[in-house]
This record gives sequence, structure tokens and C-alpha cells, in this order.
Amino acid sequence: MKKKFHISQNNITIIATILLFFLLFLFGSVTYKGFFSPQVFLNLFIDNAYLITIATGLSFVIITGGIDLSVGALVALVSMISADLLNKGVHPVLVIVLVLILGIVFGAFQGTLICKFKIHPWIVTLGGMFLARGTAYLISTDSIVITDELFNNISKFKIPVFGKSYVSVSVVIALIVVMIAVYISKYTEFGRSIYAIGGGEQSALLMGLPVEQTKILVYVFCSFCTALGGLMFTFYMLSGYALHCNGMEMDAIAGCVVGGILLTGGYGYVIGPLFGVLSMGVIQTIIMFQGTLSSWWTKIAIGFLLLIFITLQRVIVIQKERNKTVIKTQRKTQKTQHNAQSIG
Amino acid sequence: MAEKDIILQMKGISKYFPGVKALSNVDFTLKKGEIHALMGENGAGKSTLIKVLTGVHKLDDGEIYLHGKKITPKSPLDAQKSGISTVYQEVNLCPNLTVAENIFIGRQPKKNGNIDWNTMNEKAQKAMERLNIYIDVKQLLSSYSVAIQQMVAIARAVDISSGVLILDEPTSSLDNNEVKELFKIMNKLKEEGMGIIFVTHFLDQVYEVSDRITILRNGTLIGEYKVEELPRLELVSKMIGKELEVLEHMPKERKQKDEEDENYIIYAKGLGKKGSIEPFDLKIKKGEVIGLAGLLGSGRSETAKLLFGIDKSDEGVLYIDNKMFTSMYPKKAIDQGLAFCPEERKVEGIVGELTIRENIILAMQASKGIFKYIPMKKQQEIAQKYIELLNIVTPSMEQRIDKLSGGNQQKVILARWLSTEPKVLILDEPTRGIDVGSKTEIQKLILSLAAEGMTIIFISSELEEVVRCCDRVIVLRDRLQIGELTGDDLQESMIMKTIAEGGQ
Amino acid sequence: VGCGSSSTTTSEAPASTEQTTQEAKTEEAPAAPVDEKIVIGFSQIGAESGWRTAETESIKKTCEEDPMIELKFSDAQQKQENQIKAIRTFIAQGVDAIALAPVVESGWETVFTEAKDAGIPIILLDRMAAVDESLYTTFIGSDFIEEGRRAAQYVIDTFGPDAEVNIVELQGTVGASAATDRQKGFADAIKDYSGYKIIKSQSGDFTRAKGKEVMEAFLKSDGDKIDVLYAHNDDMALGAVQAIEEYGLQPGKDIIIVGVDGVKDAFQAIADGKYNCTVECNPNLGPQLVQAVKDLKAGKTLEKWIKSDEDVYFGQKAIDALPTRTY
Amino acid sequence: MQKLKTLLQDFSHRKIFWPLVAIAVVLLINLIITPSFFRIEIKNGHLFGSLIDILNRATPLIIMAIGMTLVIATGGIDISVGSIVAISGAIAATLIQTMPVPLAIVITLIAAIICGMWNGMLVSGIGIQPMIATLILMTVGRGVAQLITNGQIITINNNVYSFIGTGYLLGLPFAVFIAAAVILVIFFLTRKTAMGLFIESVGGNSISSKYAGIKAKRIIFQVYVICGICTGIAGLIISSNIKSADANNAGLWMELDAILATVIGGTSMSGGRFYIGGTVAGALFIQSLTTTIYSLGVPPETILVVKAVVIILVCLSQSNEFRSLLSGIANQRQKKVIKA
Ligand SMILES: Nc1ncnc2c1ncn2[C@@H]1O[C@H](COP(=O)(O)OP(=O)(O)OP(=O)(O)O)[C@@H](O)[C@H]1O
Ligand SMILES: Nc1ncnc2c1ncn2[C@@H]1O[C@H](COP(=O)(O)OP(=O)(O)OP(=O)(O)O)[C@@H](O)[C@H]1O
Ligand SMILES: [Mg+2]
Ligand SMILES: [Mg+2]
Repeated sequence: MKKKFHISQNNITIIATILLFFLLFLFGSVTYKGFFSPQVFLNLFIDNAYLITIATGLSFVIITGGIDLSVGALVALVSMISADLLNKGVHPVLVIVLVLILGIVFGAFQGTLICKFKIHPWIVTLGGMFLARGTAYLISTDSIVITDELFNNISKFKIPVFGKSYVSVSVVIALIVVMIAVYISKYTEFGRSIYAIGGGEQSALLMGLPVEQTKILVYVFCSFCTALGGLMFTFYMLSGYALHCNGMEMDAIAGCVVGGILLTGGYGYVIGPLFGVLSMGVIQTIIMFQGTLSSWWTKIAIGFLLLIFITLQRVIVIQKERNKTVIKTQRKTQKTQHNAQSIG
Repeated sequence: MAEKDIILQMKGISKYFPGVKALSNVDFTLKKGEIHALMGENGAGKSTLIKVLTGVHKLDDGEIYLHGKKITPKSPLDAQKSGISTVYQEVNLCPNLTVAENIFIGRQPKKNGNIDWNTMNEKAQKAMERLNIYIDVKQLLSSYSVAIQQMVAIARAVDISSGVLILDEPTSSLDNNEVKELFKIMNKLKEEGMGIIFVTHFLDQVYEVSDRITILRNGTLIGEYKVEELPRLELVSKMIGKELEVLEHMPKERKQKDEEDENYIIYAKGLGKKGSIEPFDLKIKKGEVIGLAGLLGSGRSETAKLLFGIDKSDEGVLYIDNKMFTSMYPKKAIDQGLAFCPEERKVEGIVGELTIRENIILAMQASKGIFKYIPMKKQQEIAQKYIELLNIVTPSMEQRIDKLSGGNQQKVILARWLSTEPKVLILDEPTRGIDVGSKTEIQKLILSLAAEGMTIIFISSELEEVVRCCDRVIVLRDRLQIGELTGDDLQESMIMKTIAEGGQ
Repeated sequence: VGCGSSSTTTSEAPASTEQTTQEAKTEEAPAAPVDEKIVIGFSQIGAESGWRTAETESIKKTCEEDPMIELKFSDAQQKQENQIKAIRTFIAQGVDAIALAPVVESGWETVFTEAKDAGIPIILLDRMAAVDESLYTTFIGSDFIEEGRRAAQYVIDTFGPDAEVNIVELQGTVGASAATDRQKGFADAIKDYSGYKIIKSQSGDFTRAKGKEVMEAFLKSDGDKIDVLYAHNDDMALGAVQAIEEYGLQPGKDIIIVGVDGVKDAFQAIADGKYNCTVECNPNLGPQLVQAVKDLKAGKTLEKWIKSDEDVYFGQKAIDALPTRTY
Repeated sequence: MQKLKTLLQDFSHRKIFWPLVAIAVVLLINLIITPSFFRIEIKNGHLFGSLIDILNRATPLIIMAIGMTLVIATGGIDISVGSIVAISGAIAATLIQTMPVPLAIVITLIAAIICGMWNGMLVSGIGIQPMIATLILMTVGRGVAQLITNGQIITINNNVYSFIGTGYLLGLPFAVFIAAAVILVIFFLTRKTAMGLFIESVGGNSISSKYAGIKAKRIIFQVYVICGICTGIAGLIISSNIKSADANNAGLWMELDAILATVIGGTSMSGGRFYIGGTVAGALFIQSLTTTIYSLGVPPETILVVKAVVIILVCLSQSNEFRSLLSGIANQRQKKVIKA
């Protein structure tokens, strides 16, 4: 990214998020014993690697102005299918490949319904959610333990970072996914088309962009990331279970939004979900370190922290936007003068 | 006619919308190196013909040949690939992308397979400069006015074009200088052998650049003519289907300034907003038609928005009918008898999903509030009245407004504000995209309303129109009032002069 | 890996007792000074039912009353990943023991190993985890399969082995281990009696509302054939009781009602004659947990399964027990 | 004849047409499998039968979905409704232990209104995106409900209160009357006053609406409040029907059903035109599907798949593109047949 860095409408939310993320971490560090440690920080990545991957995929969909509610259920399905196949003695590498292909097919199916038949993504992916979880139930209603060696090894593999602290394999994959996503969103035609579609689907169409194809691809990408995230989740859990990640789609969406992606489409950076998810992870860690809240107070506290977070974010954004208009218009005045002179 | 000169041929094109026969059996040919004007009243089917050609709409009947080969474009992308690039009537760009991206999206310059942002920005800068526009192309499109956006759309199309260039009312929101730049480019492209289809309602422009004219009326082809062979009056009468009686200069009695009368209906004192418009004073009397003139971005729309309370002023006060207001918002303004017909029809004017009837009564209902619901019969009466008065072409008043032609949408918005029977009517580019016949009708309407005592603030880029309708013109430049013209001074040349010299 | 030793920076903020616990932990010596508080980290599934709230309350209360114990409580909102995070947090905080009511059986291997590496014992509560026995210290709780069997036994005792009995079953949340096991236990027990048939079985999600709704549908389609309702928890059964009353039959007489859990409302319903039997599943695990942790500290080895005291209540026995019920 | 045909054609273009067809199909399947399905008899002085059951069961969803429809029409969404159901149930159940039922109901509804105001303020006042704004109440709300009930299920032993959800009036379930009243009030509010027009206008283009003098923010605030009230009423019916308040499970995932009902009814998720009749039909469809699944003995683990397939089919049938694809294929077939 050689472009000069400047605060704009596009990146202000994400900057606010990053700022608030570190503030929260600081808050946790001074409040709780044992909070300020490299491993606690890295645990944020380890525990949320799958969510980061999924939220990043989802952010593409949201930027086009769509939504995917099926991600949580798809993770459950992926874990279930992997566990079932592994139990049946299928080679783990083949399982991984199959599951990723499943993600692609699933995304293509949803994307086709949404784009070709113009059914609203909310409904299609709600259907997709029922379908995925339902299929997982059909495989088994019990949870299935994964005993496969490869899966176990990946699950237990620790990549040292500094000192004794470590990250898991999934963290590395997640970060690579984020990097690829950032690259796609910024340096490929496909990535830019996504923003164009989010800015105005009709306009994008009239500008001669392959809207339908792009949108289907976006859903494919999202489901692929979800399948990949599902695999990470399976490594993390080492089990397949139809109830895995119940309601996780909300976490993923919230991660995107907190990371500065506008649900109406068109605005936001795909690096955002990374920080969005991490911020929510910090909130959760703080609550866990707190350790005296009863169940309901936990809910209330999470909601309350989320509220403060989002409100602060809004305040920062509004504040910046206000300053912004003044600066911009001043600059424009000079140009207008230029125009006028060329007439006179 | 040399066959090889023909780039594009459309034969027997028909297109039906529910309840509307938008095109029936229309033929059209475009030759190499010509500018071909497509003319017709609002709703005649010009845009539809273009949309059929570029694959936005599926045609119901007919054939299209490009370079002698039959094509069936299924999407704008197809059309673009086969060498047809288009600027559609409404600005169809993405407000969330930068200007540069809007110009290059879908065909960005690459380096090692990656989008090369620097090259793209440079190229975009050049493309805009070619149109004599000097702006920061790295800013979001949404931070620029419609006019600039229009120029961006043109820059994009010009940059893409490789055979056929279609411009659907590209000039409606441009001022003379920009139109001039555009024509320069068009002529250059023409010399390079490109065929250009040009839609406009400005007769002057047609005669300035076009080689041939095709006229549509009510979705049928009236004929194809060489420009030299078709005098203006004949063109107009062919378009509207009857002899033209209204087009000659309307005599205008200018109201003279009555110095004693201190009773202003609008009196803005030091009204301003930081970063948007410098504090200004404005005094308007009842029944006056006052014009705001200036270049693009001179702050005309901003002045109007401030008066109507869409932008909040941060200094000064506003008196309406001698009542003082320090803050304003649209509802309050409407209650005080103001009405504001905004300039960006698609964004600020229409509510696309609602019907014509609903769009018309919207402002009236808003001022009455939720509980005084206008009875359906009354609504229909009002809608019917204005559909007739403004000659809105539609199968029924229950048609969704976004299914109307551009000009007719504009008329609906005008109807919305007329129906509130305001004391002060602010019109920001009210005749944009409206055909000649209706334009004169609207100008007449404005004058008669003023005669009945309505005060009108009139913003238009067409100085001719301003001069014809206004009693007094305020000239703005760079968000500052720099002059005022009345009486005999009120001439196009004087306005131009004031703009050029005034600020210095 | 040694997570316990990582935190040394924030010394002023926390209470000094914790600081010393921390040090005690670093030594990883079982013979910690007796006057220090023992810290238990407890990861609860959530608060999805009154039963679970009662369990939480029991543990909290016992720990509060015991001056030796300090409790770190974390609610997982029904999510296994949250429980894993919580366990990691406990490890980071260096607690003395981790108590866990696992939301599912599988998927604990990695994190249990981490705890083991950090030298922190894990005690499972009310549900098993499918891991190697070496990874957890003990399991305190009941046997869902046994509960299903007991419920079936009651039905068989009531009707006699040769009777023709039509049973409808209200299952818990599909996939929940309580539901699967209670279904299995019941089915196993009636397998040998050919007259006993489950004619309808549907999920009621462990809730009263769903229990009532599903029962309504059962009654509409099979109305007068139903002899017994077996519900995987009392709440669903209580919902179904209402449906039966509204249908115009007498619950407890026309249809025999058997539920699991032993919540107070079920006892009340038995007393009112609308309910027949509830198989207890005891949530008051607090005392047993605290005892186990203390034993552990004292260096004792624990049994792998500490069963909770449970009973089957019906008839007069239930009515007598009603005043003593706490949840 | 011709007239009838055009009338039919006209009707089939109405938004309510497809949900009604879907309901008809579901009911027909029932009829084939259980012939007594349509039988309605009089028992204990009130009407009794599967159809009545569906109607009765659907009332909370209908009421909630209507509120949701208005919110969606403004381009928003409210995913906190499930939690509001829990809150109102919890409050009502706690209050009727100590005060007269009407007062408890009023206080409960006020609480529901406050919930709606809270959402409305976050969305229109602070400008937080609707989904996230309501996500906050979705999380916090259930916590608050649990706080009120202490995590326990509160059993209600109050005949007056339970009349709301289980009583009968003129042979019909009382809740049906409540739903009818809500439908009427909302219908009146939106179609006999300008409210509906304003909502559709704001949902269609909020900038234009603002320019036309509509106070867009206020309208948005109001629809969240209305949604709050509707949900509060639904919460009362639900808790009264099972004579208990279950803070943990009451209304869980109901937001999805409410949204589904709205969309099946023809209202677009992107805002604009809304169809109350369609929403009611959508809600009835969802309920008849659920009841059917229960009474047909579909194994519980397959329910989700069945539901998914049905939803996708219903939405496909609503899709113009899909229908034209089908008719295209049919035409081709015909042509082939003719050729052969
Ligand atoms: N999508 C649509 N659905 C239904 N009717 C339409 C649609 N688009 C255009 N029409 C109708 O087709 C006719 C032709 O419209 P068109 O936009 O081509 O007019 P036009 O010549 O471009 O007029 P203008 O000068 O006002 O732009 C109009 O009567 C219009 O109402
Ligand atoms: N040539 C220009 N260069 C840069 N910015 C411009 C230019 N023209 C307009 N703008 C911007 O567009 C916005 C709209 O300006 P405004 O609407 O007041 O212009 P106007 O006088 O009404 O002219 P018009 O309506 O013809 O565009 C302003 O924010 C202005 O900064
Ligand atoms: Mg047009
Ligand atoms: Mg302007």
C-alpha cells in the first residue's frame, strides 16, 4: 500500500476500532491480574482464528450489500462431515479437500438463488442455515469425536512466537486469509467490483460490470472461507457436532460491523473484521477475567460493553466527518477559482 | 448510402412495458464519423431505445446490427465489449468509489496483474483534465456535485469508447463552458471515425454539433433528417406533433424595485454555514422571481438548502414573513410556506418505489402531519390535476415513479411542490431534462404563479432561462454573493461578465 | 506450556492473596499453605433452564459460605468455544482447580491437555466429556441413560409388563446429550416389552412453550390413543399437561405423565394430581464439588465418578418431598 | 369469464397470493394424510380443531411480524424481539404476584415501549446500524429478563391473566381477538393515516423524504416503538398461554420467524412497500408448516431440512425469474411435442 495514508470516511471507523481495541486491552491489563501477558493476547487470535476467517469472508458479502446467515450452520455441517468421514476411515487430506469443495458448492447454490432468481439474501441464507444444520442433524445428532492423527496433530501443534507463548496453525491460516482478502479487495478487478456493487448495484450493472457473476463469486468466497473456518473450528474442537456455532452468524456479522463494514454495503475495509472480532474477543476476555458475574449479568455486561464500543465509534466518526467537510470544501474553492479564471 | 459507413443499425425495434408501448417498430442507423441526435418529447422512448441497444432491457422485437453483424446484447457489459459505451440519463456511478475508480472500474490498469493505483489516478486525472476539470480524483465521487459527476461519467464513456458512444442527456446539468469542452471532445472523436448518439433537449446544442437527427414520438419513429434540412421550428413541431406556437420570446414585464416597500417575505441576515457558504444577506419581496446565477459549485444549491433548512446554518437569522428563525428544518420551512424542488432528482427528489400519486402528495401530506390523511379521492384529484397541467406521460397515476422517463419524473417532483401552494417556491434546476415544449410551459407557469403573488427563487444553469423569467438575479461565485442585476442590466452577457470579473 | 509464570507486571492491582496463590502455583507443589484461599474456576454452560440456574446457585453458595474457597465463575452462553476460552482464561489466571459443566461431550482434548500441562486438575460436572481418563480428575454427576431407564421402569411398574401401552415422547433439544441419553435409556428399557410402543416422538426443545405446542399436535392426531407421556424434562411435561387439560382430558389419569429433573413445579403438579412421576436429576452439586477440591488439595486421590444422590419421585413420596425442594 | 380470468390474474400478481397458495398446499397435504384435519367441532362451548389451533398458535407470531414489517419497511431490522418477548413475560409474571392484572399488563407494555424506544434511539438518534443496535438489546434483554426472574421459570397461577392466552370468547380463542385488534389498529394507523405512506417513503428513499418535509428520524423511531409494543403484546400472550415466564427460552429465535413471515408476505428487506396482509399470511403459513411437521410425525432431526426446502420452494415460487424460467422450459417442451 504505497498510497499516502489519510483519514477518510472509509477508514475512520476501522481506526476508531483499532484505537478502542487497544484501550480495552489496556483496561483489562490494569484491572486484572494475569491479563497483561503475551499468551492472553495471542489467545485472542487462537480462540478467534476461525471467526476471523469467516468474518473476513462474510465482509465481502456485506460489502456487496448482501448478507450470509448460514455461516454458523455451515461450520457445524463442516465439522460434522469431517468427523463422520474421518470416522469412516477417509484420508484426512481428502476430507479437507472435500469439505472445502462443499463450501464452494454451497456458496454457489446460495449465490445462484440470490442472483439468478432475485430472492433476498436474508431468506436464501436463512434457508441455507436450516439446510446446513438440518443436514448435520441427519448425519448424527450426537457429537462425534475426531481421533484422526493428522487432525489431532494440527490441533495440538504450537508455533512459538516469543518466549513461551505460541499460536496455533489456524492463526497463521487466518492471517494469511486476511492478507489474501485485503489483496483481493484492493488490487483485483473482482475486489473493486464488489465495492462498486455495494455502492449501487444498478449503477454497477450500467457501468458494464459483471454483477451477477461477481455476486455469485462473493457468496462462493464467503462459503469457502466459512468451510475453511469450519475446518479450523474442527481442529480447535476435534469434534463434529450439529449444534456447534449456534448463532455464530451474529458474532461474525457483529465482528464485521464493529470492524467498520457498513451493512448497507459499499463501505469498509476487509481488514476490519479482524479487529472487530478481536475487539469482541477482548470484551469477552475481560468478562471472563472478571469472574464473578452471574449468567445474566454476563449477558448484560457484554451488551453494555458492545454498546459503549459502538457508540464511541460513532462519536469518533461523526466528529471526524464534521471536521472533514470543512477541510475538503476549502480545498475545492481553489479549484473552482481555477475554473472560473479559465473562463474569464 | 455507402453500406460500409454504417456502424450500427437497428431494425423494427419494439419494446413494451406493462401498460406502455415504449417503442414500436423503430429503425435507427448510425454512420461512421457522425454525431446523431436522438430527439423527442419526454417519454418519447429515447432512453428506452438506448437501453434496448445496450442490453439493459430485453427487446421484444427487432434486430440490431453492429458493423453488419447481428448482435443481441444481454447486458451493458456485452454492449461495452462489442464497443458501445454509454452515458445513461441518470448519473450511474458509484458514490462510494473515488472519481478515478469510477472512470476505470472494470478495466483498471494493471502492473504484474495487480491494479496499479498510481497509474490509474494519473490516467484519471488526465481524462478529467481533457474535459477541463481540475479536481482531486482520489476523492470519493459523492463529495462532488452532480455536474462533476456527470463529467466523470462522460470521461469514463469517452475513455472506453471504441466505436459507438452514446450520450443520453449528458448536458442537462452542465454549464456552457463544460458543454463546450464536451463538444470539443465529441468532435474529435467524430473525426477519429466514431459514431456518437446524442440525446438532448437543447435545440442549440443539436444544431451546434449534430450531423443528423432522428425523431421519436410516442415510441414511434417520425423520421431521420439531415440537420441542414430541418429548420428548428419544423423539428419542434415534428417532436410534439403539432405546430409550435409558444416558442417565441415571451414578453416579460420586470417588476421594478420598489424602494419604499420594506416588507420582505424572505429576509436572510448574515445567514451562513462554515465550510459551505459564506454569510450572506438576501431580501426578497412578495411576488418576485429572483434568480441565482453562477458557475458550478458557486453555492447556489447550498444557498437554497440553507434557506430550506436542509443544511443547518451556524450563523445569522432568517425572517420569513417577518417572523424570525434561527434554525430551520424542512418541515418547518414547509409550514412557513416554503417549497424546495431539489436538483438531484434521483437522490433527493423521487421516492422510486412509490406511485406518481404518492410522490405528488408527499410534501403536502408531510406538512399536514400524520393524522390529517388526505382522502384518496382528493389525492387522485390532485394527482390528476398536475398530470394534466404538466403534461406527464404515464399510463396511470398508480405507476411507480421510477418507471417514468427522466423528464416526467422531474415534472412529478415539480407537481409535488406546486401542490403545496407555497408562498415561496425554490426551484433548483427545475427544467433539467425537460423537453422544449414542456420547458416553455413550465416557464409560463412560473411567470403566472409569480403574477398570482407567489415568490420564486429560481436556480438554473441556463442563463437564457434565468434572464427570461427573473426580475432580479443574484450572482454567486465561490460561495459568495458577488453581484446583483436588475432591470436592463439583466442580460446573459452581463451575468457572464459579473461572474468573470465580480470577485476581483 | 507454562502460562502460570507469565504474569508478573501488574502487582498492585489485585489482592495480595491472589498474588501468593500465584506463587504457590508456580512452585506447582501439591502441599500449598493451608491458610491460602483455594481458587476454583467454574465454567458453566449458561442459564438455559431453571435446573442449570439451580446448579450455578448451589455452587456459588457453597463457595461463598466456605472461607477457604474463592470462585471464578464464567458463563459460556451455551457455546463450547466460550468454555474453551474460559478454561484458557483460568489457566492464565492460575486457578487451583477448574470445574466444568461441558456443553458437549467431545472436543476437549486440546484444552484439557493445556490444563494438565499447567498442572491444574479438571473436575467435570453433571456431564461427561469424551476424553482420555487421564485428562480429568473426576466426574461429579448423574447418568442420563440411567434416568431414562428409571422413567421407563416407572411406566412398566405402573402398567405391568404385558400391557399394551402407547407412549408419546417429548425430546429435548436435538443433539443435546441429555436428550439423546434419556431417549436411549428409555428405549432400551422398554425394548423387551412388546406391548410398549412409542407412537410419536418429537423435539420440544426442553421448553414449556414447545412442549405444549407439540403435545397439542400429538393430541390432535392421536388424541385418545395416548396412554403415557414421557418428557425429557419436567418443563416440557408441564407444558404438555396444560395442552392435555385444554384438550379435555385429565393429565395424570387419562394420560400418565413422566418427566425428568425433579423441579418444584413438577412436585406441585404431582400433589395436584396432574402429574405422575419425576425422575430426579440433582443440580445441587456445590458441596460435592467443594469437597472434591479440598480432598484434592489435601493430596487424596478421588474416585473417577462421584455419583450425585438421586431418586425417583411419585405419589405420596413426592408430596412429602415437596416442601423441601429447592429448585 | 374473461373478467374472471383477469380478476384472477390480477390477484395472482398481488403479494398475498403466493403465501396463500403456500398455506393452501400445506393444509391440503394435511387433509390427505389426516382426513379429519379440517373438522371443526364444538367442545366445551368453543370451537375446536386443528385449524383453530393453528390460528391460535400463530397469534403471537402474527403480532410480532406486523411490528417487524413496519421496521423492515423503513429499511431497518429488529432482532431484539425475541428478548423483548422474554422481558415482557418476565415482568408480567413477576408483577401479577403483587398487583392487579390490568396494572401489571400496563406496566409490562410500558416496559416493551421503553425497549422499542431504546432501539429507536440507537438507530435514529445515534445512527447505529439497525442490526447491531438491536443486537445489543437482543443480548442485554435476555439478561435483564433472567435478572427479573432470577433465572427460574416463574409459574403463573392467575386465571385472569391466563385468559389472555388460553381463554375463549364467542367460541374463538381470545388471543385471536387480540391479534385481530392489533391488525386492525396497525392497518388503521398505516392505511387510514399518513403513517404508512411516510414509512414507505422513508424506507424507499430517506433523503428524498427528508427533503419533502417528512421527519425521517421520527418515523424510524416510531416504528421501533410500535414494534416494541407489538412484541410486548406477543410476550404477554406467550407467557399467559403456558402460564409461566421462561426468561431463557421465551421467544428464542422468534425474530427469524418474524422476519421470514414478513418477507414471505412480500415486504422487501431493503425497505419501501410493506404488506400487512401478506405478513399475516406469511405468519400463518409458518405456523401451519410447524404444526403440520409436528402432527405428521416428521422425525425431529429432519425438521430443519424440511423447513429449509419449503422456504426455498416458497421463495422460488415468488420469484419472477424462476417462473419465467419454468414457463420457458414448458414452452420449449410444448414446441418439441408439436414438432414431434
Ligand atoms: N422500466 C420501465 N417500466 C415501465 N415503463 C417504462 C420503464 N422505462 C420507461 N418506461 C416508459 O417508457 C416510455 C419511454 O420512456 P423513455 O425513458 O424512453 O423516455 P425518454 O424519451 O427518454 O424521455 P425523457 O426525455 O423524459 O428522458 C415512458 O412512457 C416511460 O414511462
Ligand atoms: N468545479 C468544482 N470543483 C470542485 N468541487 C465542486 C465543483 N463544483 C461543485 N463542487 C462541489 O459540489 C458541491 C455542490 O455545489 P453547489 O450545489 O452549491 O453548486 P451549485 O452552485 O448549485 O452548482 P450546480 O448546482 O450547478 O452544481 C459543493 O460541495 C462543491 O464543493
Ligand atoms: Mg430519457
Ligand atoms: Mg446546484
